[in-house]
Formats: sequence, structure tokens, C-alpha cells
Amino acid sequence: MARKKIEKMAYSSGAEMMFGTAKHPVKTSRGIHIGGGFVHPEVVPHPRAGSEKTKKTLLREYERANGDALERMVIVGHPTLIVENEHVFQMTHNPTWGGEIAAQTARQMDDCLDKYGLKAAYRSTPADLRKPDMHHMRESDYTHEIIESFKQVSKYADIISIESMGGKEIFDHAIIRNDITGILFGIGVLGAIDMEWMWDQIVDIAKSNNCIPGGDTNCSEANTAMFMAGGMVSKDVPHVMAALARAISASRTLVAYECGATGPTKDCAYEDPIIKAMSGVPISTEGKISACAHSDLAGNLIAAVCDVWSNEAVEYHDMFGATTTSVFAEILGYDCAMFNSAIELGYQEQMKEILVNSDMYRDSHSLILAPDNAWEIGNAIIGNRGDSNYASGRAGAIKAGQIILGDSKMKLTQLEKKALENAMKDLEGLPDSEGDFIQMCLDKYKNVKGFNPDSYGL
Amino acid sequence: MARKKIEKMAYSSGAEMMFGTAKHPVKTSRGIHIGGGFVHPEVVPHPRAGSEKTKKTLLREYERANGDALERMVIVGHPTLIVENEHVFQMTHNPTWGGEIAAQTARQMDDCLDKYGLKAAYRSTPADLRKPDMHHMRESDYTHEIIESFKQVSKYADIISIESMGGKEIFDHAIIRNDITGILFGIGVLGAIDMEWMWDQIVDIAKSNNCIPGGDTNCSEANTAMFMAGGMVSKDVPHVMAALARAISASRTLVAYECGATGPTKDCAYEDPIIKAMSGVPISTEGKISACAHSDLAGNLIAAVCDVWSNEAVEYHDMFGATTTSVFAEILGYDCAMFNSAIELGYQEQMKEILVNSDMYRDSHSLILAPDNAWEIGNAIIGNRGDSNYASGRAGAIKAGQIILGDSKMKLTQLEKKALENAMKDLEGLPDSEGDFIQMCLDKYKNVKGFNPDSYGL
Amino acid sequence: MMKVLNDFSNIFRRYDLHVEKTGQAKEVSKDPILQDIAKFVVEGDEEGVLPVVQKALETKSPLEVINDALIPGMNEVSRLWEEGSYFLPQVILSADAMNVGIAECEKKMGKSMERKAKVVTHTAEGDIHDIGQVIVNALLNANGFEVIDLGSDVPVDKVVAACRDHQPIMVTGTALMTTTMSAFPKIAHQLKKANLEIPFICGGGAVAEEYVSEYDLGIWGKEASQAPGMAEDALAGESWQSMRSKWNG
Amino acid sequence: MMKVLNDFSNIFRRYDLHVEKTGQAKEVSKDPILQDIAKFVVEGDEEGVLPVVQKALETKSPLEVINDALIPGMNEVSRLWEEGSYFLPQVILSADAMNVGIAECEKKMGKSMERKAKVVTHTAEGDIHDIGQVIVNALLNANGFEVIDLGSDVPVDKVVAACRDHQPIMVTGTALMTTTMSAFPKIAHQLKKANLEIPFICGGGAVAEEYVSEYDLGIWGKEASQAPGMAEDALAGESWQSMRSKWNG
Ligand SMILES: [Zn+2]
Ligand SMILES: [Zn+2]
Ligand SMILES: [Zn+2]
Repeated sequence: MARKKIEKMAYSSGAEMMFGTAKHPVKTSRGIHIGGGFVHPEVVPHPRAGSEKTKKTLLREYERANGDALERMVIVGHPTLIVENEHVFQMTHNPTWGGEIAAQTARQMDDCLDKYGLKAAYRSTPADLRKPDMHHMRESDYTHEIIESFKQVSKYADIISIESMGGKEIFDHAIIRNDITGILFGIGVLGAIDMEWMWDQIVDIAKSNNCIPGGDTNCSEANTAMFMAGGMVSKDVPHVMAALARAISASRTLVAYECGATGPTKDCAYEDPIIKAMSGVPISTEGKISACAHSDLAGNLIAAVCDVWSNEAVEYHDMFGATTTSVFAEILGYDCAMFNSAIELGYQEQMKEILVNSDMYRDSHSLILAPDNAWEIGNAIIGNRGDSNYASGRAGAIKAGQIILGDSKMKLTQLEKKALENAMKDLEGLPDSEGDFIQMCLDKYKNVKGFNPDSYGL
Repeated sequence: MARKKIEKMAYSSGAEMMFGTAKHPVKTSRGIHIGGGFVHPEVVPHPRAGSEKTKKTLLREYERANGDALERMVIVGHPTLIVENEHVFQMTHNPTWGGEIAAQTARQMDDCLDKYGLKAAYRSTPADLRKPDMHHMRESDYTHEIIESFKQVSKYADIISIESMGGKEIFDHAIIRNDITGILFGIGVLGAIDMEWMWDQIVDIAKSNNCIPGGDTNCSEANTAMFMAGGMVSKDVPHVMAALARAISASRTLVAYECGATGPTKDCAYEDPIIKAMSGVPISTEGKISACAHSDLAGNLIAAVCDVWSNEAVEYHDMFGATTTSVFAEILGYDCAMFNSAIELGYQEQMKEILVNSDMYRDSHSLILAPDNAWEIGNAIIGNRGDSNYASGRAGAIKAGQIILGDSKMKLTQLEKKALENAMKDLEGLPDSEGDFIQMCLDKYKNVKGFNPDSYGL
Repeated sequence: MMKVLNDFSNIFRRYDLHVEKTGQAKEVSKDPILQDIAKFVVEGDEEGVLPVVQKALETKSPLEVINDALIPGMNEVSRLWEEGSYFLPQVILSADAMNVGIAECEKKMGKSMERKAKVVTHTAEGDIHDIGQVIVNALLNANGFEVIDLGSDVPVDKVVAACRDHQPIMVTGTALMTTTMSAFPKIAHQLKKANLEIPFICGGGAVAEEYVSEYDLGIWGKEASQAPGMAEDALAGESWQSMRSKWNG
Repeated sequence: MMKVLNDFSNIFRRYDLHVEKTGQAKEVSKDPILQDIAKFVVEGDEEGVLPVVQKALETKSPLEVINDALIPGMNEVSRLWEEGSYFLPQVILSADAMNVGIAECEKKMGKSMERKAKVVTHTAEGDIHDIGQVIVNALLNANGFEVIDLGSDVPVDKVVAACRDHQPIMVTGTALMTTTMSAFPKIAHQLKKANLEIPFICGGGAVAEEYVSEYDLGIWGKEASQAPGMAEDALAGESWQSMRSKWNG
């Protein structure tokens, strides 16, 4: 669906945002009311290495990995569950594979609804096989396979999503050089252009099959920055650079919702609190329970305004108790039972403050995702939306930097402070018009391995 | 230390009990103030099958499993961690093994305190190798190895504990026959006798090595009942029987604290909320995050008055994010950050109500562990403490049954209701004096495979 | 006082109430004496069943009492358990009652009752006595199999020797801890070497499907309730490979 | 407005502030011209370093500029990074600046600079371009090794062929996904068959130590920062077995 820019904030303040409720709730076919008042768990089973050899073995693997999680909901009494399968290479490369796995899981969910009254929904997330530095983003075989994969899975899945890769080749070059200009060009400009090209088509495919177009995530760039920033004793990338990249990613990821995506958004999009402030769609977020896939410093805070609570991906293995997918589905379900008890008791404001105070000053990347700050950054992005993707992303980054530098409780090491000050200087020194910025970058990054302006229509 | 019966409740009501604080807090050598105002995480790494072949391979396995968890605390910023190692057979069978692993872990923890200021403590839990149906509980070689193991590990560990097995042979026979008389005799009488015999010695050993005598758990019986009762669609043992067995186990487990154990109690003792009401010691409990070891129906509620939050046991394996022990240590630490934020914000009452309302009516076994009910059951046990172990345990079971039958919100299936009514009839029909009860049982269970009254000095 | 909600439907769902079934045992015999025996078995009344069996044996043959009263009564209980109306304790108590009746009939016959086939059961060496094995024994027994119960903490070669002597149609192993289940592949290996191609059901707390599928003869037993069905397949001559694909899928 | 605490010490501990170090780069040369070059390398100033190198080459030999200015400057940056005072981006920018200087010296010498040894690096077939490999390349390069960069999505036999042709002292593989790392054991197997006993460092997102220790030649690379140290061991002729016990322990 053609992009319609969002130029008005969906929420009036961060205080107005709350977990469990979204301005534009979404209903699934088996009756989950996402964003309709309560929080729902989302588990993401990943197949064991080797099970992707044939369609038959992969179907069998997902039948058990997804089935175990559904069964555990009935055992412990959790009322709802969303199961996401992020495609392994073979599932998208052979579009029928993804389709058959979606059909199989839909049947399993219909049985559970029938037999127990368990409300479940399936999200299928084709893999973005387009490696920017090796494939033409718009004309490669991989591009066609991805589109075909969406057509296959949307016939059976309740929700479709993707983790698109536009601009990653520039981002990868820039992030390890503290180069905020390259980060803004990769995520904010190239990423946004690719998003518009992709999501225009994805939303139409979803609508044609009566499937929910969920959303996108800047996992390939902003999460790479977050992982490389790492924890409290890593020395790869300054955390403040991950914070600025995250603010820019909100401007880029919003394009999906401007093209008609409705949420639930993608779990690994840590920019989702900002997305919710701007668009009002229900968001899925991941925090402490995604430790199975990666560590993070916003384990509780990132749940403060979530509508769906997820665990990123867990590989299907045996544990003492049972298989990993049932273990993590049980834990996620109990976290949701806790959030929903708080809502029913009328203690949601206290719960929200508890979650935020746990991590707000643990890290600068967490700080900018606290609801009030997320709203401010969203407001800066929307305030410049009419102008250009570039102006919008740049405004978001500058606002994030100002929030970090302006908050006395946010202590920074010397090195982090210096890195942030340098980045702010660079941001302020950039040209005003998107046209000039793009010209500057096309020259500055022309030798970056695999950068092909034609992939973005430039 | 000779047993001194507890005949006065430490708390005046369930309302007075709160997570993070205990009447008698305990301080560890590296500065963790357990029960002193905040909740601390406890992770329980278990070695992979095969790593127990030699002392060298097991030392290496624990060096990595325990070390990974400590490292993750520094990465995400969690201030404290308790690491428990429940001995595998070989660790207790060869007492020096357990001792060397304790010494190694103590060195690792001293390094972390030195380098980062991380406050950590090590709990060593020798395995109770005495299989009641095959060994003399007091004179077998295994008995001596266990005592020797306590001597070895208490030289280096901060805390020692055990999951003792007294009375299991009778319990196993009774639980699969809905025989509340046998459950009371196995746990309430034989279990209590064995506890007194064991803990008198364990406390002395601990004191002699300046080590904290943590506590015991009726894991071998009451948890077996809970696991066999299972979830919402299992049909092995009625949940109400697991609830009655749990009430009786509180009377049995209290004997450890009457013999001088100080807490932190054992994580898998779901009877701990009742123990805290009676004794005031700081308790360690496990709930939703122990799904890695077993499922349960009190995932949130069991944290309502905890001082230490644990995950039962997780086998040391690789996950996407990192190894299982670092993954679960991170999750537990974030749960504690949430509890401690609630305390600092002054929202602990709301948080407690949120945790309790999540599971109080999910299951009858959860219902009796809600703080107010736990206090009532503790009060009934203490009210009959002076009389005998039997009278004490029986009073606890009757009170639990009355609570379940008397609470209109606690809906039961017909089958569960009938099983509870039968059990209550049996309990009321039992003789008043412990002597008569023991005589009756010695005859009734004389043919139970492996039952040897001499093991209990009867 | 603590604030407690009234409606928990957005917090948890009581699936047990949703699937609750209240089935009743059907009549198994038109003959009132035989139906009376069957009722005592259904109610798991170990004391009550003895006198009615002794009275019945005055006018009926032991085989009639066994095949037309004791076993049909037990089958009703198994059906009700399968269906979800009865719980495990009722099955165990009924098996106890049935065994009292069978013992009385065997005494009258002067020899033990014809059993379908032998099954060897054990709990792994170093492992504590596990209820799982007790349940498997009771269920196999209740379904007419002769159980060779080796007990718990059983060394590898003792299991293999028992299989050589008794030539059972099936052998089961229970393990609660990962550190003790390592005996199972050894047992399977020795059975193969002694070309005793016997389906080897491995289950219990720590035993995972992934582990069992790594050695020949190994079939993962998820629940004790599967034992009788597996024994029937083994009795029918099914190979361990086809049993594994059927039960582990 | 949202209630926000002031003291978080019972909620989290800022270990980064506890371990913060602020080290400075030491002077590497008494000669002001060479020290000036080193300073541009330490500051990672790609533009600034060129003119000072060109000026130095008017009076000094290319080898002198490389060995007494460019490399010592780079070593200072590596030390500061190891010590925790510098972060990775500074190391990468310094490597970029050093390479600009080295290229200028090589132009003057008419041949490329003597490199310690060759190392083949690649990202597994089907895997997306991984920053991990980019960092490994920069660090090996910065420590005087010649990097044969095969790029990403590299098939097994292309890696083996490169090893046969270049006879490197070490080969590295990066994989982000479990479904692509399955190529590593195949590579190791083919290298052994072609009796190319080359230490094979495997790392990246999904790659676990447990997995790498299952095949010969395999050494788990936990962090990109280990690559230079490992290359030095390989250069010193250490076997892959001794390297594995040293680095994976
Ligand atoms: Zn992602
Ligand atoms: Zn336990
Ligand atoms: Zn435990």
C-alpha cells in the first residue's frame, strides 16, 4: 500500500502510554485481542542445526518445537500464545517450505482451540536473503524468492513480518569507526528507502490473503550496534553510539507502518516504544527472557509499554524440565500473568514505574527507550517527517543525544562522553537538505565494499 | 546442635511477611545481606552427562558453568549472585571432589569481588545417597560419606544444605494410592525423625568451619507429589493430595531450623513460605524461572515473600546467547532488579498482591502457599508443636484441607473434591497420640518394600 | 488485608475444568456374583474383594472369575483413566485389588495364571527408587503381562543377564538423573552384541528423546501410561525401529 | 509524572564506571618526525597521516618509517585497547591510518612490505557479511600479518583451495547462524584429507565452543580480539591441539 507519512503523534505524552493497550488494537483469527487491554506472550522456536536438511525433517522439527510450546500453555494455564518462526535460509529460499510449515502450525493451533480453548496465533517471518554487498536489493533472485515466500506463508499465518537489511553495507562500515554520518545514511536514508520499496508490496500481499502485516525491525543494524556495544565491561562500540543508531532506526522502521503495517510489531525492534508513541500500533518487545539469544541492558524497562512479550529466538533442545520452547513459553506466560494481574488490580502505573526504574540509568541505550524519552524522540522524528527521511532520522538522533547529555543521573565514562560529543558535533555539522546529504555520502562511501546506489534507486 | 522446638510464630500474620526482608537476616562472607531488605538471585548450574567421569573433568565443568554465571552478572550489572551446586553422585561419594569444587568456586568469587566488586556466595548441597529402601539411614557407608562430604565442603562454601530422604519409601507407596495416612507417616513422622538425626550433626559441622547451615527441602517427597500432580491436564495424582503433602512437609522441614539451621533455605522447598511464617529465617524459593527443571503452577506467587530467587537446576549447555548458566543467571538477576525497584519505590505491597493474584486460584497447591494461608497452616503446625511431630503435621494438613474446601473461589473438579473429602475423613479418623499412630503404621506398612523401622530408631 | 480479584480469566485459564469428564464404570457381567467382584476391583477395595472371590470360587472356575470379573473390572478402570475420568491412584488401587483376587484364584488352580508375556523392568544404577517404575509395573501387571522387576540401582550386566534368562518381549529402564542414564546405551549395546533384539523403553525425569534416539533398540517412554500399549506392540512382534517411529514419531 | 529514584545501588551496579581506565598513548620515538607520524596513527587520522609520511620519506627509508613510526603507533593503540582505555573504533581508525602510511612506503619501495605470514579469513556460506570478520582482518593486518580475505558466503572447497594455494599459517571462519556453521567441520575434514594441518579458528554469533571442539583442527574464537595472539602462536609453530588447550582451556 502506498506510503502515507505519519505527521501527528498517536500519543500525547509518554505518561499516556501503558503496557497491554495500544491506540489501534489488532484482533487475530483465533481471538487474541492484541493491544486490547492485556499483554500476550510470544515465543520464537528455532530449529536445531541439521534439521534444515530436507523439507520433511524441518516440518517434523517445527511440529515438535511449536507443538511443545502450545502444549505447555495448556499444562500451566496460560490463556494465549503467539508463536513466531523466523525463517532459516532454506524456508525462504524454497517458498513452499515456509508455506507448508505455516499450514501445519495453523492446524495444530486449530486443534488446541478446539480441544482446550487455547487462543494461539502464528507469525511467519521470511528471512531477508538480500545481502546488500552481494545482491541487487530490488532485482536479485533472492528478492523474488522473498516476495514469493510472503505470498506462500500469508495464506496460513496470522501475522507476517521481516527483518529487512537495507543500508547494512554502509552501517557495518560506519559503526566500527564511530561514524554517525554513515550510520545516519545507512539506516536513516538507505534503510528507509528500501523499507518503502519492500513494505508497499508486503502490505498488499498480506491484505490479499487476509493476513495481518505485522511490522519490521532494524535488527540487522541497530541491534548489531547494541550487541557490539555489549555489556558493562565490553570495549567494542560505545553504548552512546548504539543509542543514537536506535533513535535513527525508529525513523526508518516507522516507514512500515506508514505503508499500512498494523502491528504487532517485531519483537527484536528495541525501537518499538518510539514506534508506539508515533503510530499507536501494538508492539511486541523482548527483554530479560531473550537472554537465551542475547544479553541486554533493558531487561525490564523494554516491557513498560509492550503489548506482546517475547524471547527473541531459542534453539530447540532438551532441558531437564522439557524442551527449550516449552520452558521459555512457560516463563513468558508467567511474566504476562504478572503484567495482567497488575492491570486487573489497577496497579499498572506502579508496575510501569518499577520496570522503568530497573534499567533507566543502567545504560544510555536503555535511557532513551524509557517511555517519556521515547515519546520525545518520536516527537522530534514526526516533527521533521514532512521534510525528509534524512531530516526525520537526524532530528531523532540529536534529540536522543540531548536527552543523554542533559540527564545528570545518566553517568557516562570519559570515553563514552567524548564519543557522544564528537557524534553530536558531526550531526550538527551536516547539510540541511537530504539532497546535499545524499550527494555527500554517495561520494564519501563510494569505495565501501558492496555499496550499490542502484539498489536504492539512487 | 540439639533441637529446640519452635513454639511461637515468628510473624503475627501473613500480611506482615514481605519479599526481601526476614526476621533473622543472614550475612555472607563477601557481603550479601540475605533477608536484609532486598532480594538476591540464586542460580544452580548442573554438569553435563559425562563430565562426572573424573575429578579433573568435573572441576573443569564447574569452573566454566559457575564462572559463566558470575561473568554475566558483571556484564549486565547485577550486584549480587548466589551459586548453588547440588552434588552429582560422584561429588558426595568422593568427599574430596565436592571440597575441591567448593574451593575452586570460592577462588573465582574472591577474584570477582576483587576485580569488579561483585558480591557472590557459594552454596554446596551434598546428595543424600541413602536410598531408604536399600540402605540403613544411619549406619550405611553412604551415611558416613555424606557426613564427610559436609566436613569437606563447609571449609570453603558459604552455605551448606541437603535434600534429605527420610520416609521416602513409605511416601512413594502412599502417594500413588491417595493414602494420606502413609503420606503423614512418611513425611511427618519418619521424615522429621531423620531430619533431627541429620541436622543435629550438620549444624555442628557448619559451625565448626564458620559456614552457614542453610536448610533442607522435602524435594524427595512433597515435590514428587507436586510433579506427579502435574499441570492442568495431567491425571496422575490429584493436586489436593500434593497440597496436603506440602502442608505436612512444612512440619518436617521446620526441624532443620529447630536444630540451628539459619537459612537461606533450599530453593526447591515450596513449603518455605510456611517455614518463614513459623521461623522467620530468610527463604530461597523457585518459580517460573525453574521451568528449565520442571513446570509448576505457582510461578509468580512463590516469590511473594522470598528473600532469594532461584531457578532449581539447569544443565550446562550452549544456547544462542551464551551458555545456559549465564542465561538463567541474567534472567533471575533481572527479576530481582524488578523486586528491588518495587521496594525502593515503596510499591512492595502492590507487587506482592500482583504476584499472589497471578496464581492463588490457579491451583489448590498454590492456594495454600499464598502468604495468609501459609501463615494459617504454620500457626496450626506450631500450635501442636509441643505435642508431637505427628500432631503437628496432621494439624497442618487438616488446616490446608479446610482452607481449600472453605474458599469458594478455589474451584475443584469433582474428582479433586472427592479425593480431598476422603483424605479429610481419613485424617480426622486417625488416633490422637503419636505412639498409637506409629504402632498402627508399623503394622499397616510392614510389607512395604525396603521399609526398615530401625533406620528411624523405631 | 490483601486485595484479591474475582475474575482471573485474563490471567490464567482453568483448562482442567474445561476438559473435566465424569465417566462411570459400565457393568461388565450379567452374573451378579461376577459383577460384584468387578465392582470391588473398580473401587480398588483390596479387603472387600477377597471374600466375594472366595464365595464365587465355590460355584465358578478360577479362570471364569479371572477372565469374566477381575480382568474386565480392571479394563474398565484403565478405560476411565485413559478417558480422563479416573486418576492414577484409582488404577493402582484397582490393580492391587485385582492382584488379591488373582492370587486367590491361582491358589485354587494350584498354578499361576497364564500371562501374555514377560517384561523386564529396572531403575538405573545409582538412581533412587523411582515411582515411574512402580507405575509401569502396576500397569503392565494390570494388562496381563508378567513383570520381572529388577528393582532400582541395577548394574548394566544384571539387566542384560535377566534378558538372556527370561527372553522378555520388552525391557524398560527408568532414570531420574542425567548422570545415571548413561547406563542405557551400554545396556542396548550389550543386548545387540548378545543379539537380543529386544525393544528397550527408556524414560524417567532426566531421560530426553534426543538422547534415547541415539542408540539402537532405544525407544523413548514419555509417560508410564504408554507401557501397556508398547508391550502389546512388542507382543505383536513389531520391531523396535517401527515402535520407535510409532511412539516417538 | 513518573516517579524516578535517586539511588540505584540495590538495583544495579555500574561495573563500567568501576573498571574505567583512562590511559594515554606513550611516546614511541625520540625523532619528532617519526613521533608525529605515530601520533596521527594513534588518533586514527587517515587524511593527516599521508602528508607527514611523504615528508618523512624525503629523509628516511620506507622501512624506518614503517618499523619506527607506523607499527609502534599501532602497537600503542592495541595496548590501550587491551588495557580497556581505548575502544574498537579507535583501533579500526588507527589501522586505516597505518595502512595509508604503509601503502605510501610500499609505493616508495616498489614492493610490498615484509609480512609476518599469511592468514586466510572467510564468513561461512549462506551467512550474511559479518562485522566479526572485518574486525579480525583489521587486527591481523594491524599486527603485521597478510590477510587473504575470501569475503562472506564462501563455499567449503573455495576455502580449502585458498589454503592449498597460499599455505597460510592459520585459517579463520565466522558464522552468525547455526544453520551455516555446519560448513566448518567439512572444511576441517577436507583440510585434514589434503594433510594441511592448519589451525582453524571458528567464531561468530552462533558458534559454540562445544561444537568447535568436536572436529580436528577446530579452535573456538570467543572474541575477534584473540585473532592476533592466535596468529602469533601459529607463527611460532604451535600445533592446533596445543593452541586449542591454551585458548579454549
Ligand atoms: Zn531480530
Ligand atoms: Zn530439590
Ligand atoms: Zn534444587
